Amino acid sequence: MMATHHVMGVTGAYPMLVTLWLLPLAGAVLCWAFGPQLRGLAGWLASGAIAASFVLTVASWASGTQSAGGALGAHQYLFSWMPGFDFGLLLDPLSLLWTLIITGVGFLIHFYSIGYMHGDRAFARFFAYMNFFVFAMLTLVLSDNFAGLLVGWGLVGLASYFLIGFWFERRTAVAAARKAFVINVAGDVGIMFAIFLIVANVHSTAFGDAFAASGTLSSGLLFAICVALFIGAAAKSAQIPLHTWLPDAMEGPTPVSALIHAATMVTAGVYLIARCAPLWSANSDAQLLVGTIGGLTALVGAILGCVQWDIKRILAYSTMSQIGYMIMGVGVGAYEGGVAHFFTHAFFKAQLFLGAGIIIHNLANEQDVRRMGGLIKRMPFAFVAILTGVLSICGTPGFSGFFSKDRVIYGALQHGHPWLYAVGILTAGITAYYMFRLLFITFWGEYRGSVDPSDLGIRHPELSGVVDPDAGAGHAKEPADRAHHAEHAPAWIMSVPVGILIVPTVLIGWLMFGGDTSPWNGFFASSFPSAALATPAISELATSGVVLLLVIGGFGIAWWRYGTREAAANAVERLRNESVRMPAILTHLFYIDAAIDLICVRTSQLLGQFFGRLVDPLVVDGTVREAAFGARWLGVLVQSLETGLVRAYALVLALGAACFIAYYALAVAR
Amino acid sequence: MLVVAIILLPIVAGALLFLLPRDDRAVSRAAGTIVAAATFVGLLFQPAEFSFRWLSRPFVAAFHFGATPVSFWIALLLALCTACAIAASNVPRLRDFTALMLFLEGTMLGLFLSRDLLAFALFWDLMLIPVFFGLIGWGAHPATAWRYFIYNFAGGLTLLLATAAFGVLQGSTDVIGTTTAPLAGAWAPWIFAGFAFAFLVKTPVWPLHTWMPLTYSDTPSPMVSVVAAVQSKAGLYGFIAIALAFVPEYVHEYAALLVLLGAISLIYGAVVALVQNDAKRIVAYSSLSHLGLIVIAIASQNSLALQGAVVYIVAHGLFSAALFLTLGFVEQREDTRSLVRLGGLGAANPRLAGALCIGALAALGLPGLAGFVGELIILAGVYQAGYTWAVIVALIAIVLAAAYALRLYQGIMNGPPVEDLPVRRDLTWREGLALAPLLAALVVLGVQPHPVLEASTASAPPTSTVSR
Amino acid sequence: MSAGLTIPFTNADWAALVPIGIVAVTALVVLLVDLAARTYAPRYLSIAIGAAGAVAAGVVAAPQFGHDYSAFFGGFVTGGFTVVFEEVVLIALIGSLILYGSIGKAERMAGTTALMLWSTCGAMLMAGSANLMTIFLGLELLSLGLYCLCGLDERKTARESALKYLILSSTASGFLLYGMGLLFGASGSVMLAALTNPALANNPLFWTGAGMFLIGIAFKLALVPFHMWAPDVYEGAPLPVTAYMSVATKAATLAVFARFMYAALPAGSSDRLLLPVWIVAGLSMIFGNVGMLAQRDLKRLLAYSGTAQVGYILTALAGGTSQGLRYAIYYLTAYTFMNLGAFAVAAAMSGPGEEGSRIANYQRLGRRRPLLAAAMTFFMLAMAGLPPTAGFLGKILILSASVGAGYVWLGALLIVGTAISLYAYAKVVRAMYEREDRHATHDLQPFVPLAWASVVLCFVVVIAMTFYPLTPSNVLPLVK
Amino acid sequence: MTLFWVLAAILIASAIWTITANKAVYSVVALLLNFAALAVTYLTLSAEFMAVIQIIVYSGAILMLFVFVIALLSSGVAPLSVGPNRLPKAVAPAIFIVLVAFGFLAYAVLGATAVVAPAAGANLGTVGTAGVFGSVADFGKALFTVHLLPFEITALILMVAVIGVVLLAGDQAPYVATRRHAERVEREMREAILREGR
Amino acid sequence: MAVAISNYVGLSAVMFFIGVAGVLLRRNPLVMLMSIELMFNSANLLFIAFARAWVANAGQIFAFLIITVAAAEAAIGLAIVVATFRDEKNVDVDQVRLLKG
Repeated sequence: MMATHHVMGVTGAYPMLVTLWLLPLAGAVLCWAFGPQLRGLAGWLASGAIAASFVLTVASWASGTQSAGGALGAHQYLFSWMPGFDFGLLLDPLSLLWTLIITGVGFLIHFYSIGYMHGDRAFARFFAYMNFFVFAMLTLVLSDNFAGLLVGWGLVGLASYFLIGFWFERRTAVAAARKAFVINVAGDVGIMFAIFLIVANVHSTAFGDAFAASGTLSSGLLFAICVALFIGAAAKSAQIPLHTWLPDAMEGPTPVSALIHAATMVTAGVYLIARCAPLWSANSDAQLLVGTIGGLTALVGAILGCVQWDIKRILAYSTMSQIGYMIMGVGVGAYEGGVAHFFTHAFFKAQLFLGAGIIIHNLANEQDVRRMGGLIKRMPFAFVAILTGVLSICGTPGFSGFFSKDRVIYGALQHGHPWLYAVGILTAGITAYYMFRLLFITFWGEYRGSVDPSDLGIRHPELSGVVDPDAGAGHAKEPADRAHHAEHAPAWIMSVPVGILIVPTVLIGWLMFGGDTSPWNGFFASSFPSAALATPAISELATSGVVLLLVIGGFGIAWWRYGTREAAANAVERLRNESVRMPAILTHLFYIDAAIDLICVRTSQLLGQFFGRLVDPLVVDGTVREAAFGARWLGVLVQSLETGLVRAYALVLALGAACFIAYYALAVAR
Repeated sequence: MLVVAIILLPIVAGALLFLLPRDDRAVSRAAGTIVAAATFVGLLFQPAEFSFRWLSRPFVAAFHFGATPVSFWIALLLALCTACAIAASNVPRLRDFTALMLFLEGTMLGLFLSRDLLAFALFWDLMLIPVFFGLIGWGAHPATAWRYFIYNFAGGLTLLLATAAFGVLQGSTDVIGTTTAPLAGAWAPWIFAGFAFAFLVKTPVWPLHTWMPLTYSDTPSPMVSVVAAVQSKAGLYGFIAIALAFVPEYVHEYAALLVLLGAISLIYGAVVALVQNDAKRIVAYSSLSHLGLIVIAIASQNSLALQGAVVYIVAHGLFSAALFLTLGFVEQREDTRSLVRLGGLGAANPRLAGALCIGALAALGLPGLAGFVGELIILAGVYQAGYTWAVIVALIAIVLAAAYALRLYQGIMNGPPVEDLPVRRDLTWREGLALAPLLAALVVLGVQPHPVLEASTASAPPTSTVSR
Repeated sequence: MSAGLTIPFTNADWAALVPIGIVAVTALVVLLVDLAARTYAPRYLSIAIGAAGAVAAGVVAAPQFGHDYSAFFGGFVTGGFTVVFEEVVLIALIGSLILYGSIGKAERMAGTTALMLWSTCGAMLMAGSANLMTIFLGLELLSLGLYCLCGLDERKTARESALKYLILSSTASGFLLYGMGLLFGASGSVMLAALTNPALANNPLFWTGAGMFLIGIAFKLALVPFHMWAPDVYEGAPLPVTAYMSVATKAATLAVFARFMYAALPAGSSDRLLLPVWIVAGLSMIFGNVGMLAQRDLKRLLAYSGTAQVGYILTALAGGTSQGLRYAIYYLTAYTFMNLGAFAVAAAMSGPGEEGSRIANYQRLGRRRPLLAAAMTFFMLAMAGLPPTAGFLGKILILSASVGAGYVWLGALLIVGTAISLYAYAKVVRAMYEREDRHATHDLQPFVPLAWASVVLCFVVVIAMTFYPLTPSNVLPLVK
Repeated sequence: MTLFWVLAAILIASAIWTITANKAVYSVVALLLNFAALAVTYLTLSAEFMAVIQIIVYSGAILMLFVFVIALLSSGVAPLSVGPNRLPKAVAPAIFIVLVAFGFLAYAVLGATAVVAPAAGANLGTVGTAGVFGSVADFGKALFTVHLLPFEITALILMVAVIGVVLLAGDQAPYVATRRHAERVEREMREAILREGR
Repeated sequence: MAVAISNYVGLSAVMFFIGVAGVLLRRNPLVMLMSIELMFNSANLLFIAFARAWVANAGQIFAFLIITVAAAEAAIGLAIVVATFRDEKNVDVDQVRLLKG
């Protein structure tokens, strides 16, 4: 064990920190235990817990956090399993950022859910899970060591599992939940392996110890640690090739998608890499790997986003793509940029999802954009919400996404990755295309809800991304008993959070204005290792211009295909043609799902059948049974010698006697 | 003297149960639960050692009882599991069954608390008998009883041979928990082999495991919850308390083989559990997998791994007991264990679903529950000891564990309700209370396993982190 | 004529024979009382007298423990070794008499009792004899009594068993006798002590003589391949006789073998000389246990069991250590009680005209007679060597002896054999506790308290021996 | 020397005849011849008392028993019959085993007899002379002194034989358990006699 | 003494194994008993021969006792044979096989 511990933050007693961490847990336990008694109050209780957490976060940062000896943040020691496995809470700028999003955006989504989930049979259970998720996520980001991080890591996976499979009577939801969980466990074991590497070399799981020792570790080891950590990050943040669970995760209620699968949990990978910045900064191989995968994910997510019909799946692929940006940013070393994109994305993506949730809610759970159309008149508020979100995600100048995304793209160039830079720019254009596609199909033209699905090309539900063919034609998925309660919810409950979110969606990016001198960079000054950067040939402004051009291009194509008056008039036919003529490689999502299924799932099932049905009973047990059978057979043989004939007995006796005599005649030493 | 009382109490109480009327159910169940709980409380008092000379020739042997730090936890686990299992049991001829359960507890307490190798061997064989009768009287197929009995008895015999040889060579078997000089000489490897065979059969480890799925699926749930949870730990405890203490060189010498067997069990059990349709068999094969991990931990002879092993021994006991009890409730309600037939019970039985869920999550090593602690620390230690490949195999198995544990849980509780399954009431208070201590202990140990982690450092002599 | 003939014996010589004399005279008393009072006497009178005589003999013999004396020029040696085996034989006698009193025919009570007593005299003589003549005569006295006892039943199978026993046993006696002849030829003396002459170590006469002598011994011990008679004879003979035979013959013959092995071999020759015996013991442990697997009759099963158990005892003796002898005696004692206990339960299962030895008849005994079933289970598990019985401790001791003496391969065979045996023993147990019965079961007759007492006694002893394992430590010096 | 070979020939021939004779009676006759020859052989070995006993006990008593039993079982004049042979293939193995065993025994023993040497100063004399080795007096003296115990045991053996045979044979005797039973049997018998008489 | 003891030993061995062969080959229980008597007699011959060789009358006495035992054994054996075959058609040990595995 190391004698000295490197603690990040200032160690002390921070009761507020502990309280804000445990409040959601208390809310979860209360909602779970007294759900039947609380009924509708559960939503208010849960939201209240999160709100209190948010307030405490702000308060504890403002009042309790100290800065001493180069360490900024609050560190609260909790308990120890054994030397090297000490647990504590750490609230430093990085974790503060996440905590604010988790509790802040989390509160809004909780509040929204009171309306969205109104009347659901398991209303209280939903909020128990949601609160539990917040607790788990707080555990993840507040932990001061890898083991605690892993605990949170696993628990958010669990919460995600529960919420994806919230409507567990639907086979698709159950399958999606399991898929998400198993892939996330695959990520967990990556982090576990990293922990083994760290423990074996540093004899501690504390971040401080690990980072302090990062200089002494060999580069190969460092690379191994980073790769192992990144497996966890990739699974959690839906990076290629572990992304396949994210679109399926849209089986969960929409607020869940907004909170977990857009704003917070899926960005845990970004957090992890940002948290382990000292490790990445010390190993350029890891940076290249992670940056490349992030860029690739951004591109692939965007491409796949262009071919989806389910409104939540489009948003899911966009999430994947945007996280790809973030990972690319933190991967290549542009930590502030990646983190900034997380920050803005949390707002605008929550905004988008909540807006989509209003649509889904109002259309009795219709999620297929082909069966929407013309909603601009029916739901102007939703249009505004989604429009601001789309503008932000596309990087319209002035909107928050513009600042953060450009920082990521330019960061790639700054850190010497021109190819990633190019990919980032390209992706931005594609993003504009598919987001405006979503907008136009949904809100332009005439309402198509009464058109026969087959006329819209909805013939093969699996082509629209529905996991399970049993589930029917891809609509009316949510249980009926909840649907007809829906109208009883007051509309303002769902509108208010969306309305509040519009503000940061539009404005929050200005925090990052000003490059290195921005308040954003100032806040994170002590959090990330600084690297001496060469000045690239292309300036940041030029980059923004190029990006803007491509975004306009993407918008133009979307307009040309879906937005023009002609397109709106022929929407039904055009959508059908697009559905039917879509290339197989795109409808099958580059066959990544199929490949994973074949390589991992089918193979292990096949092995299981082989061992379980053949090897175990026939070979392993067969040997034992043959031995037992042999003994019994010998028993029958011995018994069959007992013929009852005295002469036969005498013969055996004589045989034995002859053997004896032979031995004694021969063995005597003469 | 208290320690003897703790061992004898269940046995005597079990015999006294026969004084009750044959068809009595409530009283015998209550009495059994109270007796088992009393042993639990008694153990908490950390009873002093007790010794009574048994043999002077051919070697010194004594009825020497007393908890070592490791066995203390296993004994506590045993008492807890037995109390819960008896409280949960609802089988025909309950009086006789409860008596058998108490015999089982008494014999196993004797095993774990004995400080003498010969007494250990004695209880080793003795603890097979109640299970044998349980299988004969309550199991589905009598053949299983044979399989169980003879397979394990064969192990018991090699243990006996090894014990005799040990006694002859060392002059005394009154050694568990002491720091006797390790065995040396030509016989030592054979003695090690005798011990190892017995322990590996009992654990079990591939390819000696084939008695186990049958036994675990056929034995009535309350009994199998104790057998799977605690009896299977006898072998592992033997490795820790006997093999590591007295033949450490050979554990080291054959470590690669042991690790290999453990790793095969680990992955094999996980893969096979993935495709089983009998719910209890899934748990059975998962046990093969989980215990393989502990075998690896022990074979690695790394102090960190050993600490983790003790936690995992307790954790596996808790969650496998909970799982088997819950599956017993399911089977009792729906008259089937087949995942093909079951489904959608969660809607009508939230408490049952919750219990099964926690059990399954602990089995798949969810962080925050006790199983995770064990896995994490074991593998950290195993990695330190240099068996990187085994660590990777174990990590793959953890992913597979997630798959089969969820398949188990979802297959029973999730999905649309199955039409032809009878609708029965959710967990009763009695059943819920029987499960609660196990689940609570899983959470508590998952958060703070410190006292259990300390156990092996307090007792295990080989603290040398052998690095290859 | 009688001038030169003085009887050269002192009181000590005669005193050595007192236990045997008591038993022999008791037999006469039994017959005479029966003759005089058959019509009026209670049913159990013969048994009572016989058992009393046996107890008296046991009590009288006990003080001879520790008093070595070679009476009648070595014809009979008293001392711990002799006494232990005598007591074992007497216990077998008493147990069997009780069983006979429980289920035997009243009209044969006296004759059977007398013959058993006289057979016991033979067995006791074998236990004490250090002289080929007395060995042979003791053996024949034992055997002749047993031939008759086997046939004393109206069942045809009883007479068949007597015939088979007679023919095969006499043949084996022929081998034994021929071997004795060769031994006499080698040493010029009938004294066992004369065989220790080192000059004999390379004498073919001695070797072949020992070989043929051991053939006879192996036959009496029913070792594979000389065991073929045992299942048939055990099955056919009346149950109490089987119980008696299974213990007394083995104990007495083991005494002879042990004395031969420990006190009658030239130094250094025993390993090679006795190798076939150890091989045969190993075979017995395997095939004796394997043979049990397919049996459907308890007595046949116990016959094979006995074969295997003797193999275990010989495993203890292998190597010729003093510990080994001690543990062999321990196991023999344990076996005596386990075996008698099992037979006592079987006796309880006997119905009118039916000996309760078909395993099928034990179906559901666990429900019909739970205590009886529990007792049977206990004895079966004890024979299998499960704790907490003397069988378990006995196996440990035997293993330690064989390991200590370097005969690990025998220990390993013991392990293998025991593993196999468990299946067979547990088969009986399983039959008793199975839930549904597949065979019609016969009515059980009430079981007399005395027999119950013997069951309980066996139970208690087998348990007690586990926890207080008294192995007579000073036996060995008395062998010579 | 010649006498020995003659005797040996007779002994072997009669032994073979004993085991090969078709009828049990012939076997008895052959055995009688064998025993007689054996008695003579004993004489050549200074065992005069044993020679006498051999004739008296063996030939005179034991073989007579055999004859009686043959007569008893033959139910008059019909010979003892046998059923089907259930071990027809055992002859060759049996003979082979016996020959092998004999071969090994002979190989071991015949090469070894030279070891045996008469004790020095042995009191050997003409057979039939008093006081020499093997004479009745010499024999009796040893029997009643050194070997008294075995001799006494034979008494027990004979007792067992007597009682055992009585019990075996008396199997079919009417059994009288109690006095009341005895009286009933007696009454029934009397009535039966009376009925017969009428 | 003209004839070597080994001759007598050989002779007795021949007789002994003829007796053994009789037991193995014959089915008539009476002949089997006679074969056993042959075996006993061969042993007697051995004892007496060795008694002569060693000039030790223990051998003769042993033989004497063997004769006694043989007599008792013959008596009991014959009684058993009679009891067994009294009601049988054939006097043949092959026909007596109620007892078998």
